[in-house]
Amino acid sequence: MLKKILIANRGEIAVRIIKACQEMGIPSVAVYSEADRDSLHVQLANEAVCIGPAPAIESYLNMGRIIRTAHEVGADSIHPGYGFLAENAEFARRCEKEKIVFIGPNSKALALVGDKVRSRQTMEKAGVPIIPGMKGIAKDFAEFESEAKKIGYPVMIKASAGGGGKGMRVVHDSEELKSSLEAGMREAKSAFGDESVYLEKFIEEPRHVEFQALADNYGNIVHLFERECSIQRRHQKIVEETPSQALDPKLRARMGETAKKVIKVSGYNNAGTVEFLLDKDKNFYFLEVNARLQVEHPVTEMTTGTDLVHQQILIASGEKLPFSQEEIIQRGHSIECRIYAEDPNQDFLPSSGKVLFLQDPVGPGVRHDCGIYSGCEVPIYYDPILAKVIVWAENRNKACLRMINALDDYVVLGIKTTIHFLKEVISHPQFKAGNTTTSFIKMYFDEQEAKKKPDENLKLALIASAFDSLDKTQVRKTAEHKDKEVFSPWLTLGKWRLGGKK
Amino acid sequence: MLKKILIANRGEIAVRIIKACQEMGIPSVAVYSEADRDSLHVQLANEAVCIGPAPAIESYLNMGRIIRTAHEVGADSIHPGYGFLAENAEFARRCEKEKIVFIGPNSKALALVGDKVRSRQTMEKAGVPIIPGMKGIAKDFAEFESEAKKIGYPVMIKASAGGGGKGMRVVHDSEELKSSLEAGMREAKSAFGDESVYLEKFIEEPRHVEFQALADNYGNIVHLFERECSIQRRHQKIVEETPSQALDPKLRARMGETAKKVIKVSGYNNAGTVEFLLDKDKNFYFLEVNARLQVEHPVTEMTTGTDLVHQQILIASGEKLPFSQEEIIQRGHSIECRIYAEDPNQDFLPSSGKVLFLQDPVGPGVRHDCGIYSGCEVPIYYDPILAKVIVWAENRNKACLRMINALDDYVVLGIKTTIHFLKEVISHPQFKAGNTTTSFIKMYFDEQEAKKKPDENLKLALIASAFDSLDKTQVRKTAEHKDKEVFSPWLTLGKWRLGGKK
Amino acid sequence: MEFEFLIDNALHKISLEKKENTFVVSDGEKTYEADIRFISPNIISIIIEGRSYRVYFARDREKRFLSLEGQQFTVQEPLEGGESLQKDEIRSREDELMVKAPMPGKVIKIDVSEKEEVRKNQTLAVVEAMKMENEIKSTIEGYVKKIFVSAGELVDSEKPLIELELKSKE
Amino acid sequence: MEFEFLIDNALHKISLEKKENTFVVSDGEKTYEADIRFISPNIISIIIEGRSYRVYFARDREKRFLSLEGQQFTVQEPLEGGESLQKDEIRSREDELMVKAPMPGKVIKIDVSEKEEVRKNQTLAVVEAMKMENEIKSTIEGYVKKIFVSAGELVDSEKPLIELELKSKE
Repeated sequence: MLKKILIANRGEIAVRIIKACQEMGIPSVAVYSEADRDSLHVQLANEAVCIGPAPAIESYLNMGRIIRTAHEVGADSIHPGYGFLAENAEFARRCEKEKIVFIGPNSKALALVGDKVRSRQTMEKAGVPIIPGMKGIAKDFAEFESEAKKIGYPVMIKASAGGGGKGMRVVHDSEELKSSLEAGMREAKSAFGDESVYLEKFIEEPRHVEFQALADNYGNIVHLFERECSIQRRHQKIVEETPSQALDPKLRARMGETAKKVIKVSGYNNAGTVEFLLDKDKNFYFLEVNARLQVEHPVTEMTTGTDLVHQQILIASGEKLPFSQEEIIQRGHSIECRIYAEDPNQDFLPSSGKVLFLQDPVGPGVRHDCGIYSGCEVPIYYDPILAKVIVWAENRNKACLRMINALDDYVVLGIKTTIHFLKEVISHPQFKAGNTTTSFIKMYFDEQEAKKKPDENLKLALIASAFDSLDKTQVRKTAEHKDKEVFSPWLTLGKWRLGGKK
Repeated sequence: MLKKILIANRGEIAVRIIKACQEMGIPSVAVYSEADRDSLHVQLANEAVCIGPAPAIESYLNMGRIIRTAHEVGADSIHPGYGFLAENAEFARRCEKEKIVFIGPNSKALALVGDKVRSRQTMEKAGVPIIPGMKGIAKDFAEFESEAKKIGYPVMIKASAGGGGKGMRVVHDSEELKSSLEAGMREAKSAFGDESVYLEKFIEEPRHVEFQALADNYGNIVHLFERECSIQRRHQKIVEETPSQALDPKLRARMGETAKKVIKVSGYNNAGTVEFLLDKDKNFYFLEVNARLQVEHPVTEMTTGTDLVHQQILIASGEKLPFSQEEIIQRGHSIECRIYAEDPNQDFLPSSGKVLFLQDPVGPGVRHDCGIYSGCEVPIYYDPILAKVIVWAENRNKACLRMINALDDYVVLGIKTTIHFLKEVISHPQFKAGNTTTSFIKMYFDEQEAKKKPDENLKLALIASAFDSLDKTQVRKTAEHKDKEVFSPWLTLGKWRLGGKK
Repeated sequence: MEFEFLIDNALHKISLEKKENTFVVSDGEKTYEADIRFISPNIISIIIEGRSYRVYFARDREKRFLSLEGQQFTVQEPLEGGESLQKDEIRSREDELMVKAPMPGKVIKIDVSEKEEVRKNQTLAVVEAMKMENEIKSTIEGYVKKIFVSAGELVDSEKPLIELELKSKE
Repeated sequence: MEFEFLIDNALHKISLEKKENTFVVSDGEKTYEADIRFISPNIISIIIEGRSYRVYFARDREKRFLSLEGQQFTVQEPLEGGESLQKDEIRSREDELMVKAPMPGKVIKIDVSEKEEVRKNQTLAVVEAMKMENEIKSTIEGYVKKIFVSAGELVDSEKPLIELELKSKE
């Protein structure tokens, strides 16, 4: 078993991995940038080491520094989480060279699946269905232009190295191509340290269906069924669920087997996700392998009863898979909502600042993977994901109702978040009907305006504000008396407590 | 479907039921005593009505007042939770008469199973194995004395009306009998409003294994497997789990069928639990039917994927059971720990007062059913249960590790709780080995003393205290400056935030 | 006591008086009793005619943030003498000409130069925060009067980036 | 600065000095640097030599409640001049004679009367709280000197219930 794990990440996913380490009795080491001294992962890990200034390129993307730190603290392994170095084959290679276990796929497989162009070629050869698109990296703009014409507009720009929507742009005509390419390349560079992008046919209103796979170091491969991640904004998922409403058992089995084939021909090990686009006619196309733990992994955990981070660590420790394909069974329905620090009323503009108050959603079947706390600062430097709410229930309808309630119970004051917006998504009749496509937000929420708030709630907000003002006035008058009351435990029996009227 | 549910309870179970109502879209009405104005259930329900002074007898046990309130607010149903009026047949009868749906068994079945003596007779007749004990209610002390002699010491005093350990006493010889009977009757009176008690053979070191059952109004009955609740103090459960380590599939099936038979011959409907004692030789004896939602119901929910409160409401609404026995499958392992406001180092003396700070346990597979919050008061009037931590994991070993971590993450400051004690129970080698009997706490924790705290933690506590003193000193000096800093969001960029060194 | 608050730039009035252990609320339409308490520093519990509300609450300088039933309100006290509303109108006209950073972030590039003519919806600059690039677009037809920042600079929210002038001004 | 604290009646000393952005701790044995911060009003984060600790913290009058790694500490500042320890000894002798309520609750019954002789472990009174009856027992052999409460009375923690006197005193 691994002896000590350094977690080369931050936020909710670092916290998630620390929890798994604690449960497995493995010491965890947090690394942090200067902007993250007060972050939750720093407080929860057994050890914490500052690895540089706030910009990710100088800290969370600083491979040399991270590997050196692993040696210094005696960590025999690194969990990269998602984003940052998670899918960086160079980093995996350096870990291998330095005899540090990279908790993820081997660097060769990572290089292959990370190179979207080469992996498309591999899959095409293996008979896996793929989306029409570029077969290689463009030399110059002219080549992009001619490729785009060949594929036919609309085309999609995608980062070779990336995932998670970073660097992705839809281009509707040749006029837009240049500026979109530039923006996409800049974003790709900033997110992954690699500016290469490629083009592919843009499939309209598809569903995004992916299969979770686990592969040990001995060639055993299982899939843990699908996740549907069609609800997206800025090409980035915000709601995920499993099972998908679009699959029947036959299609599910076919796609699952295809996913395992993709993992096999890639020589892939550890946890990975095979992404497909599913078009209106239920044709599916291989998109890419997400060679990491996914943001949305919890919905798979909730329905299959498997802990994917535990499994990642076990596989990296050289254990064999503890189950066969037949033993993995889906139960009930699970939905995840991603809580971003963004303002849905202002085109999802990021919102950094201080979280004045956080109220966690709780209750049966509600899980909250969270990287923030009351009083923390959300810095401008990193991805705006704050937390995830995951619900499980016996069926999809109950899961929706549970999610709506969980989002109602969830309060973040001080910064803008997607909480209320997500509630409107889940409550939408088209969502309830299962009509989820990647155009969902565009189709139903494009003209998202600050909705008029019901008069009753407005009135209550006014009453509460007036009460606070009144209270402040009176506190000032009797400050000392109040102070004592606020901090005193119930050491004296008295007043109404003893059965008398208030 | 029911239209509006009044919840005749308080604390964590009221909160639990409110959550179910919210998910099912049914308005909920909280009732509260004068000591509970600030309680969580009052804040979370849609409506809240004060029903009397702090002592339960004048509020939560005041049947007339509660039924009147239901009529006043237009509630068509009452959920009694556990304790208080939950197993009061008179209350169920009055609800029936007043055309209010009592969310629990019909009053006739409730009267039967609630009368421990009569239900023993019924079960004996039906061929259900029972513990040797009194066959009727004693006229006077002399009769108790002779019955005790007949059964043979040690004997157990039990409340006819009760459950949950209230009024229960073990009597080892005739000398103890009188004072124990008196105390048991007083406790029974105070807890259930009925002082009748009876005697039964005390089985040494048994396991306490119970089966959850659901019965609709049309004679359909299923069981949802067992819970083992052997870990007790003061004859009250503090740790529950499922599956039980003592059952094999054959015994499980046999006990499950017996449980269904008990429900059937009682004419019982809605959710109920059939309690058995399992002796060292794996003989099981029917103990009683707990005619209510149990404190420990979540472990069944976690492993069977069923929401028992939803099912209670559906059954009470006249729905048929949505599953057959074959469709109910146990998956993984679940453990519950009850968090009481008690001092384990002082013989579990109750500890009321102000909760200065609460940190919820969170994480994958961790559920927290909670009735308190930071800043709330824990009054002296009611049961000291504050909350429950429930974990689910793939197997028992992982569930134990998860529970230990969850308890480590769980902080209540200001009052004494059982959190740390429970961690020691779950960590105990005998618990890990599955050697759980009702004598567990007595055997391994009788000489529970304040353990010496590791020097490192003591040192850290000193450092934190010194830091606080230093901070206070400095805050006083620069009070105004500080105040601004504490409440200011990040409106200005400055200091180290901008990539510079701290 | 009478209170005035601004919510979404609209002025609202409410009156609250303490009366023994409850409060009397007058909202202009109705007068009723309310049982109101601070449950903890960030939670206010209100019971009105048997209906229970839990209002989450945080204060930050002159702003109050409230949330109930999943809805958020930002409540401010009005500036003296109802000035605020008028001010807001002026400000919104000014805002069109003074292009400001919509959030704290880093200026990635400036797409225009001083004196340059700009069309409506033309991209003026790109600001990045939390890994997302945001194009700052012109809402008017006109000219670039002044540029206050350069690429690579870190900017705070509301920081002026570019000043425009209207075409009609010529 | 030097600090003295009482934990479980034992006196502990510690020294803490601010040094730029860290603190220098001397615990009598060693001196080391510590990065210490209030993360929120109830959480203190401490990093010492790369090891990270999250200490939960609440203050209540003169008492501090702390929790770390699941362990709880109640920390008090000592009374002047180390008096406290001596006081505690006196108090514990007094405690045996002055029987007090162990927790807030209701007196259910008094099992003895004034002047009555009592054995060790004899039940003197029953106090109920949170539905549990707790028997208050004598820790000495002696006589009942005075009874301060009667059945049905609500009592606070530490409220004197019964005063005893030692048998040897006769």
